[in-house]
Amino acid sequence: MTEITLVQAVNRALFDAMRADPDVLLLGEDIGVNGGVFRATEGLIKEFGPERVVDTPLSETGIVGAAIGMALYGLKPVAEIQFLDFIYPAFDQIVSELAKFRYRSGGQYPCHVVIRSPYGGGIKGGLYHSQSAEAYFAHTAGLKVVIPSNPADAKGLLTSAIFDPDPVIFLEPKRIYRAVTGEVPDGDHRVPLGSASIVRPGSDVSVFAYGAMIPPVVEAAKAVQAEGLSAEVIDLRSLVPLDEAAILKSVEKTGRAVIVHEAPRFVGFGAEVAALLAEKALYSLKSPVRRVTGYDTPFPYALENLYLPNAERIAHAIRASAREG
Amino acid sequence: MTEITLVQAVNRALFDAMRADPDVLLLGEDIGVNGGVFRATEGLIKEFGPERVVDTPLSETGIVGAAIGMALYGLKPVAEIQFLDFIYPAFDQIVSELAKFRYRSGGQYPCHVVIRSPYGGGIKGGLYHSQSAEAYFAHTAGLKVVIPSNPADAKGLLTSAIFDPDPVIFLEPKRIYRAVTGEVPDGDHRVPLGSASIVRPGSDVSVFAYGAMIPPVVEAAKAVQAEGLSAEVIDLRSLVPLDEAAILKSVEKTGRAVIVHEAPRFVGFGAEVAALLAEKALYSLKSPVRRVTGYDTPFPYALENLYLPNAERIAHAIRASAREG
Amino acid sequence: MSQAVELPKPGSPPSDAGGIPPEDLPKVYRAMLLARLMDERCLSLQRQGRIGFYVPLQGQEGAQVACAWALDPSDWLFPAYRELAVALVRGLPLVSLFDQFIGNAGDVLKGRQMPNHYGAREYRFVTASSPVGTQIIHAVGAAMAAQRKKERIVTVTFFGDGTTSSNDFHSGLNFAGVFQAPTIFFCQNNQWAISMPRERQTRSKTLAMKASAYGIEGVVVDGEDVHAVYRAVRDARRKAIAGGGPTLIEAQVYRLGPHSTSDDPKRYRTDAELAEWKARDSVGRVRQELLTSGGLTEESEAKLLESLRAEIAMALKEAEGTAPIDPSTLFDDVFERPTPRLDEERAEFSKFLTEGVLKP
Amino acid sequence: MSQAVELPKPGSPPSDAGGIPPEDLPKVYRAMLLARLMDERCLSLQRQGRIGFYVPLQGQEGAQVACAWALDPSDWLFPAYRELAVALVRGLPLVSLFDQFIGNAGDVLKGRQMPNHYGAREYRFVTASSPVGTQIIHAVGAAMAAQRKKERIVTVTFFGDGTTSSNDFHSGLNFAGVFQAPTIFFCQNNQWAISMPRERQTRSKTLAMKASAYGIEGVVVDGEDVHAVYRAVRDARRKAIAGGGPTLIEAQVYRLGPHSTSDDPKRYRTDAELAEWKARDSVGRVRQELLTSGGLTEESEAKLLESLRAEIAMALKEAEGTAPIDPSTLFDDVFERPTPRLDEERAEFSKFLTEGVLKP
Ligand SMILES: Cc1ncc(C[n+]2csc(CCOP(=O)(O)OP(=O)(O)O)c2C)c(N)n1
Ligand SMILES: Cc1ncc(C[n+]2csc(CCOP(=O)(O)OP(=O)(O)O)c2C)c(N)n1
Ligand SMILES: [Mg+2]
Ligand SMILES: [Mg+2]
Repeated sequence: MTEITLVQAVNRALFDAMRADPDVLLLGEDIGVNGGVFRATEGLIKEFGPERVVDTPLSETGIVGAAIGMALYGLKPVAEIQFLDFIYPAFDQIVSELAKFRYRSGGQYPCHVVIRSPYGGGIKGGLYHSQSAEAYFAHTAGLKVVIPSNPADAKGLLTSAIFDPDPVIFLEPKRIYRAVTGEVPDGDHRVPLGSASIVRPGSDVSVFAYGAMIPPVVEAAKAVQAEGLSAEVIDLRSLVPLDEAAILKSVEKTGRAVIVHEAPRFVGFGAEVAALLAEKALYSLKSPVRRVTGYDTPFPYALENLYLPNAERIAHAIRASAREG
Repeated sequence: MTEITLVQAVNRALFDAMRADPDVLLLGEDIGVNGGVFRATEGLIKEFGPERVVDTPLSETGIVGAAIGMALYGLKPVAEIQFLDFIYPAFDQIVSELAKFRYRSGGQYPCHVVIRSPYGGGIKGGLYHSQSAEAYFAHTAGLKVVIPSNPADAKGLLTSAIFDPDPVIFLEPKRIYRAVTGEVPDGDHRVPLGSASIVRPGSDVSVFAYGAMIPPVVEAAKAVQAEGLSAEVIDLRSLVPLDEAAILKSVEKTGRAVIVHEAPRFVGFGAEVAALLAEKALYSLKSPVRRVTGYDTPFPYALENLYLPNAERIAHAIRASAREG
Repeated sequence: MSQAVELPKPGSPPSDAGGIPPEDLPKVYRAMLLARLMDERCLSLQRQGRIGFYVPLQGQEGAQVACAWALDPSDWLFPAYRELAVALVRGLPLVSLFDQFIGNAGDVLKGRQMPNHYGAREYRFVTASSPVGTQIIHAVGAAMAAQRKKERIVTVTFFGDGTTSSNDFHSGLNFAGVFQAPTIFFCQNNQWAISMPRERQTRSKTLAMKASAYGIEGVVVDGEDVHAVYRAVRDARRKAIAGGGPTLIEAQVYRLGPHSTSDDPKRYRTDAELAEWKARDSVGRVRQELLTSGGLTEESEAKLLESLRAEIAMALKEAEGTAPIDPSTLFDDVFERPTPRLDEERAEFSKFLTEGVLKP
Repeated sequence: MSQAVELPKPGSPPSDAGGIPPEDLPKVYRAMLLARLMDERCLSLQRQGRIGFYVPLQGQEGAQVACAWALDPSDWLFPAYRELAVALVRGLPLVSLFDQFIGNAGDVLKGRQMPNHYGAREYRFVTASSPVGTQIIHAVGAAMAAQRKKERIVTVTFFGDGTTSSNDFHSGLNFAGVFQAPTIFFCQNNQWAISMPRERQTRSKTLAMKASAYGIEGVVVDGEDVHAVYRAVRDARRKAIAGGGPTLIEAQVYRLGPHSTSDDPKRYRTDAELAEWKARDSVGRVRQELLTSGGLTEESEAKLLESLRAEIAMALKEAEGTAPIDPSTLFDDVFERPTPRLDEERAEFSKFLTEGVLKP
C-alpha cells in the first residue's frame, strides 16, 4: 500500500503493466521526454525507452489508427489523447474501426487497445479543455468505457483495462488528478470492469455518479446526513459494461434516485440510468428520478463553477427527491 | 399538391430554396453530374451550375469544414454526407466547430449550415451503410437534429432547416426514400422545427418514434387496434429541439409509453425520452416504459431484418405495456 | 471528360530490368483470368439477386496480381473493397469468397459485412471496412509493431485515387515517414472516385508525388503493365525490409466497370475514354505476351477458361448449398465475452424467434 | 536536441526586392514592441493569478506583424491561439484583449473561452478554437464563398508546424488546390509542437514543400526577417486576388518562451538552441535596422517603451475594473433563440442563484 495521487496511480499502473508484459506500449503526444502534459507518463521513457513510449506527430486519427494496427499485429497499445476534447479527429477510427473490428471480422481481429484521456471540467479549461464525452462512447457498441474516481480504482481499473482483450476508453478525471491521495495496493492490483462500488451506503435516496463528481456527491451526502437524510452513493466506475444489478438493487431499497454527471443532460449517460429505472424499477420509484448535470450548452470558461454540478445542487436534488412522493 | 416520394421531396426542397435564395448552395461527394448516389440532388447542377452544386474531393472533414467557412462568410451551405456512416471523419468539425462557433464567439459567428445525410438500415448495407447516429448529435449542445418520416415533412422540415440560422443535422430515412409517395404542398412549405406530430391519435399506449420507424409503428398500431388496443403514434420529427410538451401530454393521457428507434438502445435517443418520463411524468406512468430498438451490437448484414425493430416486436411491446400495471 | 494520364516515361527504369519471371507468367495470367471471370460471374449473380451487391475490379487485375505476386506470404495486407485479385493470389478459396458474398454459415465474417469486405486472418488479409482510408494507418501501425517485434515483413495497404484525400492517407503516410515503417502504400489510381475524376480530386500532378510531403519515396507505374508493377513492388519491399522505409506506389489503371452495382458510370463519363483504356487492358497485354512466347495457345486458353469456370461454378454451388447464418450469432463478437446487457438482449431475441415475433 | 533549420538561400529572391516600406518600419517596430510588452505583461499577470492562462508569442512578433502588414483590412483572418501580434496590427483594442483574458462583462466572447482565443467580427479576425488545424479549412470555405460573391479579398489562416499533421491541413490545402481558393496558409514553423521537435513531426525537408502535394505553391521564408515575410505575403496576396490560387508560406521562426504557461520547455530542449535563436530575433533585427537608418534613437525608443507600457497599463486597469460576466449569459448563443429546454434550465439556474444554491 502506498499513498499516492490519482495521476500517480495511473503512472504506476502503466509502469507495472509495461514491466509485466513487453507487448504493452504507449503512444501519444508529448508523452515521452515531456512525460505527458499532466505528467501521467513521467519517467516511463527513461525506464522503457522511446520504442515503448512513442511520441507521435500531432494527429489523433494517427494515434488511434496506429494503435489499432499495432493491436492487430499482437501488441497491447495504450494510446493517450492529451485532452478528451481532442479525441474527435480520431472519432472515425474509434467508432468505425476500433469498436467494430472484432465484430466485422467474425471475431478474427480483436482490438486490444486502451485509449486513456483526461476529461472533465474544473481546471478553467473552457470549451476545449473540459469536455465529458463519455456518452458518445457508451452509445457505441463494441467499446468499454471506464472512469475511476480515486487512486486505487485508477490503478486497478487501468490494469484491468490494459489486459482486457476488448477496446477500452479510459477517462481520467483531471480535476482530481492531484486533489487527494489515497491508498493504492502495490503489485498487480486489478478492479474488474463492470462492477459499481458503494462509496457510502444509505437508505433514503440513491445517488449515482462517477469520476470527478464523486467528491461533491459525497460532500452532499454528508450535508444531508446532518439533516437526517441517508443517501447511498454509488460510483458506477464502469459505464460499459454497466453494473445494472447494483443500480436496481439500490433503488429497490431507497425508491429514489439522483443521477449526477458533468456532461450536458440531454441524451447524456444519466438518461440511460434513468431509462433503466423507468423500465426495470418503475414500481419501486417513489418520486421522480432527478438528474444533476452540466447544462445543455457548450462548456463555459468564466462561469464554469456555476456550470459544474456542485455539492449544493446535488444536496438540493437529494432533498427534493426525498421530500416528494 | 403533388404526389412524390420522400427523396423527391428532398430534391424539391433544395430546388425551391436555391431558387429563392442565391446564398443557398450545395456541396458534397457525387452530388453534381451524378445527382447524388440516391439522386437527391438530381438535376440541380443543370439548373444552378457547378458553382452552386459543388462536387468536392473525398473528405467529409473538408466538406463540413468548408461549409462552416462559407457560412461564416454569409452563405447558406447545405452539405451532403453520402451515408451517415461516413460522417465520422467530420465529427471534429461538427462537434468542435459547427456546434460551438456561435457560443464561443459570443454570438458573433453563427453557423448557418445544414448537413443532410441518408441514415438507417433496411437496404442491406451492413455495418457501414446502415447506421443511425442521431444520439451523438442530439447530445451535442448547439446542434439541431431533424428526421422526417414522410414526403411532406421532408420538404417542410428541410426548408425550415435551410432557412434556420442554426446548424441543423438533417437525417433522411433512406429505407423509405422511395417506399411511398405522399402529397406535398407546392411552394414555400415549411414545418417548424421543434414540433412533434400525432400520426395516429389513441388512448391506451403512447408510441414515440421517428424516421423509418414510423411505418412499422403504424402497422403495429393497426395490428393492436384489431385487438381493441388504441395506440397513439407520435412522430417526434425534431429531436432537437424536442417537443417535450407533446410527449408529456400524450403520456399523461395514456399512462403508458413505448419508444422505438433503430439505433442501439444503450444511451440511445430513446433513453432521453424515457428519462424525461421518469422525471416529469412518473406519477402518470401505469406500467414500465419500454424501448424497442436496434440491439447493442454493430449493425449486421445478413441478419438485418432480425436486428431492425419490426411491426411484430413493436406490437408485442405495446401489448405488454397495456397488459401490465 | 478525358483523362490526361501520365504514363511513366520509358527513360525512367526501375532499379533492375527484370519483371515477372517468365515461368511465373502463365500463373499470373491464370490468376488475372480467374479474377475477371469471378467478376463477370458476380456481376451477373447480383443482377439475378443471388448476391446483394458487388464491387467489380475489371481493369485492375494486372496491377493487383502483379503486386500480390511480389509479396511474401508473411506480409500483412490491408485492403479496401476492390481487391479481389489480391485475395485470389493470396489464396483465399473461392468458396470462402462466395460464402462472404452470401453471408451464410460458412462465412468467416459471420454474415456481418456487405460483399467484397472479406478478410481472413489465416492469409494475413485483414478484413476491410467501408469508410475509405482507415486501413492505411492500420498498415503503418502493424508495420511499427513488426519493427518492434523484429519480424522481417512488410505491410501493404491498398486504396484508390479518391482515398488520397482522406484523413488517414495523411496520418498514415506521415507516421510511416517519421517512424520509417516498412509499409508499401499501393494506390490504384483508377481515374475515378465514383463520379469524381482524378484531376478534380486533387491538383497535384501525380498522386505519387504526394509522398515527398512526408519525406518518403513515391513511384508512378503503368498499372496495366504487370512487369512494371511487379518490379516497383518488389523493389519497395526489398527497400523496406532493409530498413529503407516506406514507399508510395501509384499504379495508373482504369476502372472499366461501374463503381459498384449501384452505380451507372454513363452518367459521368464517356465511351471514348472507356475505349481508350480498354485497349491498354493488362489482361489483353499479358495474353499477347504469352501467345507470342508460346506460353499460351488458343487451345490451352480455351481449356483454361473452361476449368476456371468450372472451379467457380463448383465453389458457387457449394456456397449456395451452405446453410444460412445462425441468427443467435448476432450477439457474438461485440466483445470477447458478452456483457450482461447483451446476454439479456440475446435471451429476448431467442424468445422472440421461438414465439414467432421474429422470423428468420 | 538542436534544430537543423534551413533558412532560405540568399540566391532565391522573391519576385520583387522591396520589403516593408521604410516609412512603415517604425510602425512595424512599434507593433512588434507592443506585442512583446503585452506578452511579458501577460506572463506576469498569469503568474500573479490575475489571468488564468496564457500563450506567449515571443520570437514570432516579426513574422506576425509583417504578415498582417501585407494584408488588407477587408481580408478575413483565421488565427490559432498564438496570434497576438496579428490581432494588434489588425486593430483589436488592448482593452478588448484583456477583457477576453479575464472573461469579464466587456468580453465580446462573453467569457466563454480560455485566454488567447479572442476574435472580433468587426476586424475580420475569426474567433479561434483550441483543436489545432480546424480553422484551415474554414479559411478555404470562406475564400470559396468570397469567390462566389465575387469579392476581391483573400483569407489567411495561421497555424504551426505541428498542425501540418492535422486532418484539416490535408483537407484545407487539397480543397484550396482543387477550387483555387484565394487563401494564404501562413505556417509559423516555430520548431516545436509543445515538446515535439519539427524534424520528428514530419520527415519532409521543409513544410512548404508539402504544398506540391496539393498542386499549390509553397514558399519558405526566414520568419525573423520582416521584409522577407512581408514580400512573401504580399506576393501571395496579389497572386490570389488575380485568380492565381492559394499559397503555403512557411515562416521559420522560434518559440522563445514556453508553449503556454502550463509548459516547461526545459524538459525537452536546450539552452544552446534557445540562445542561437535569440540572436536571430526579429525584434532585435528591426531595432538595429531602425537605429542604423535613424528611424529610432535610444531616447525615442525609451519614450516609445514608456508610452506602450502606459497604454497597456491603462487598458489593463480598465479591464480589471469591468464587472464580471453576468451569469445568466451562460444560456445565450447556444442557438439564436433558446429552446424550451434551455429556457427551463436557465429558469432553474436563476432560482438557484437567488436561493444561494449557486454562488457566483
Ligand atoms: C469516408 C467515406 N466517404 C465516402 C464513402 C463513399 N464512397 C465509397 S467508395 C468512394 C470512392 C472511392 O474512390 P477511390 O478511392 O478512387 O477508390 P475506387 O472506388 O475508385 O477503387 C466513395 C466516395 C466512403 N466509403 N467512405
Ligand atoms: C487536435 C488537437 N490535439 C492536441 C492538441 C493539444 N495541443 C495544443 S497546441 C499543440 C501543439 C501545436 O503545435 P504547433 O502546430 O507547432 O503550434 P505552436 O503551438 O507551436 O504554435 C498541441 C499538441 C490540440 N490543441 N488539438
Ligand atoms: Mg478510384
Ligand atoms: Mg510549433
